[in-house]
Amino acid sequence: MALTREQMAERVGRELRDGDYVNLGIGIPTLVANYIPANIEVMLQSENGLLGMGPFPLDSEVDADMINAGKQTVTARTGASIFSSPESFAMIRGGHVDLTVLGAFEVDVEGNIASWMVPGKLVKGMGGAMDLVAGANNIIVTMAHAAKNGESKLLSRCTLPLTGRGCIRRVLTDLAYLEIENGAFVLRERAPGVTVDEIRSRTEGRLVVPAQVPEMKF
Amino acid sequence: MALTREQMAERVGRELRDGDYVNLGIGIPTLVANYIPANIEVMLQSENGLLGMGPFPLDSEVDADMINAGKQTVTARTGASIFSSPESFAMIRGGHVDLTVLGAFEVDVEGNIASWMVPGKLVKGMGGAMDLVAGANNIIVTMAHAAKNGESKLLSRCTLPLTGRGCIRRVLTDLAYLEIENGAFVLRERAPGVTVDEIRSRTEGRLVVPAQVPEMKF
Amino acid sequence: MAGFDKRVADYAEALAGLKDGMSIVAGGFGLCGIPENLIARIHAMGVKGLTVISNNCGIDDFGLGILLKDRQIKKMIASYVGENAEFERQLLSGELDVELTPQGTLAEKIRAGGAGIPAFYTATGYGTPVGEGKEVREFNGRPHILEQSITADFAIVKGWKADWYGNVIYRHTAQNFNPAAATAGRITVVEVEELVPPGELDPDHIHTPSIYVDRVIQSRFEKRIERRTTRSA
Amino acid sequence: MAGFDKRVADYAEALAGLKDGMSIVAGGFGLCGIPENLIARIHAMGVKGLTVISNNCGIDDFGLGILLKDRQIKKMIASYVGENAEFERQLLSGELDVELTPQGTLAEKIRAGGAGIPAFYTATGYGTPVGEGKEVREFNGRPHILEQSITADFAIVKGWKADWYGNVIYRHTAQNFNPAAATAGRITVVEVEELVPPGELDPDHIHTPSIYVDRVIQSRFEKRIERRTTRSA
Repeated sequence: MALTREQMAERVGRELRDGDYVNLGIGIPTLVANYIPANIEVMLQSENGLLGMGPFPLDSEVDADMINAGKQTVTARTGASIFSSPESFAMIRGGHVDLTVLGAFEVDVEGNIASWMVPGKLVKGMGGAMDLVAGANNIIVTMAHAAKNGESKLLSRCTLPLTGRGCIRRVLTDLAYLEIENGAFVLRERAPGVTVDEIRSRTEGRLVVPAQVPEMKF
Repeated sequence: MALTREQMAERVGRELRDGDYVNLGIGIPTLVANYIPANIEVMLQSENGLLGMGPFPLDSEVDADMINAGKQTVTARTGASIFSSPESFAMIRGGHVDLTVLGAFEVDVEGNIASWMVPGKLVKGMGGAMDLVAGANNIIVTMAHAAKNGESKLLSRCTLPLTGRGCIRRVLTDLAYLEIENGAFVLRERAPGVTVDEIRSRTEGRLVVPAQVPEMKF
Repeated sequence: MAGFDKRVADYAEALAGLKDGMSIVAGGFGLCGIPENLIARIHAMGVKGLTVISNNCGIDDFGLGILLKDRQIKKMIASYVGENAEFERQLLSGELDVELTPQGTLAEKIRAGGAGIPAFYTATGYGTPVGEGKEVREFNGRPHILEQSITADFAIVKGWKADWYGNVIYRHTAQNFNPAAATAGRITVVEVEELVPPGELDPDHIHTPSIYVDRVIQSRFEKRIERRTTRSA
Repeated sequence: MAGFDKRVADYAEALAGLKDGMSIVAGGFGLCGIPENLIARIHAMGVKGLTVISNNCGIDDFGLGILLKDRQIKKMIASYVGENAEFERQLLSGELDVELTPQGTLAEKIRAGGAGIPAFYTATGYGTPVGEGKEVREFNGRPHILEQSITADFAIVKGWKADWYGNVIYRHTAQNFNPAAATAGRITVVEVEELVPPGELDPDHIHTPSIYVDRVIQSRFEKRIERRTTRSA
């Protein structure tokens, strides 16, 4: 069965290392904050200028001057720091953020990513995503493996305007965890009960299937 | 008679306007702080990261963490701010400083200035001078009109390595106050008792002498 | 104005000199830390043909969105359209000239403008529509694009506290683009919640030194929240 | 090291990994805000062939001057030689490779290095020896030169207070180059006068956020004064 949004977040959470500074994008990436393994500590960076994002506030704590990059009210954890946008992107662009998790419309076998517009239809704007993909050493894309009509979002070449070129190495979809290597998606793990054939049928870009493709456990 | 260092500082002080942010270089420019006209307020910027430099400290106030760009101990005046070197030069390079006063070895009729090295003999380094001359809207150079051997320092072309090109418009020497316009030094004021002929004989670059050249009063 | 006292009497004086066709750089992220009263005054003035540089463009009925709705803005330089329906509509229909700019590049363009850096190279946007028509150069074996800095006729800034001289501090994440914007205006206007006499702010912890600021004014703020999100106790 | 606790036990651990031929960017202006104990430790380690990036090079018997005297430095990138006689002597004799860099350009090169900006244009130094061999380009009708950014193997930084996570604040003009240097080291080591538990520093007024810092250590400082200048009461 395809992973739920929560399972996707939980699976990404397993990639976190103790002491990581992590930027979580809007959507599923935001949920990763709920799945930080118990024995480690990570510090969340929000690109509007907060390092050390805490939980959502209690009703009594809500403060209009305290929001995250998704414009949600938040709190700061102990040891946080707050700074300007240029400083925030100095961290991001300068490669100081250890891990970035963000969503996408499409990725392809060259590590290209498209996430910010559908020409003529939808313009969200890139926000900080272009900076994040250009600056982070380590990026995990979380996305649906295929559209509702079955069309794959893991492509041999992105069709939408790019957010970044050649910058993605890891993708977690609702069906699989994959690494991008040498112009192909390498299938590393399957969602519980999802077959290699099903993943293959929903992957338009070249797929490499190792001898062993373990099932994820939750 | 040639101006004393104090008179030079006093004459420069008359160029200050109420509300000016001013950077004073090392040497005679530093003395200008003692000659701010009584009815106006200026804020002194020190490029090591202090806006709103106050007087030297009392013996009991000396603080190793509180120095000016000349490495002298200083104080901060009310309403001061203290910041990093990049921020300090953002102010300077960005043209936010209203007036800069600095010394020089040579200036020439094109507005070039040399102030930081004598090849093979002396290297002070440019410190912040190159940034100041490139960034300030308004610069006054204070310097001796001629060397001790009588050789002019107001030249048709600087002989020493430059600090900045085409950036100087006003020069105060111990003999005269001059403006640089259209490839010439225009003699605006004479030091008390100093003749036009004497100034002419000590000015190697082209000198323009208006019909009236008032004497400075102290 | 005598010396360094930059207080102005009212919003008319705060925005005196703002005219049709001018450019304005504004602080704020979403609705957080936006100069809401200055924006309302610009709306009331009815100036048109503005170029506005701001990460977002408010929402339909608050912040910069009110200028958009009444067609006071000719061109927007922003990173995020998000859920602002009118912004997206004007963009897609071509009524509004929009220069979508990555958030970090936008922040750095404004900072660089204030700092007298006319242009810089960044890897951000290389190989994307943002890089089209821009010079590409390799540094450290990686392609970068040349981005030019931004300055504006006016900067409008929302601070928390300022002194009469124009030293400003910001509160929490309402800082965001405000300090950069403050450096990049030919005329920089700051509105704050509390105006204090010089000497009350710690010189070591000023976010915006007074040299960047031309006018300060104290006001009250609605500080609308875009997405109130809470946890239960 | 567990989680974000970046405290180290001693100076040996603070500078572990520093080797011959490495580059070091150092905070400080004159003798103000210099990481004097880290420098002393580098002296004691005896590493050689260093490239040091610092506005000044200390004085003959204090600060970076002690590394210079014992020929541990191969190359200096600095803006001011000033009254350091040994620095001037090694420069003029050609024993030391020196890249004299305008102070503002140096500050911006280090900041840009930390911020992932590989190069920028500035008017500073155009038409002078600093501009020789560098690309010239006009912006706004004015010639500018292209300057490349600086990063280093190690950054050595002197703060006033830090928390265990590496959030740092500086005191007065001892700030200077320190925050920029802190961003530009592959390994950034900060020594402070007071180390406090996380939560004691105001998040709104951190000068160097913890993300830039790898190691922190508390120590005592001589804080020598170069030019004690006083007025009488």
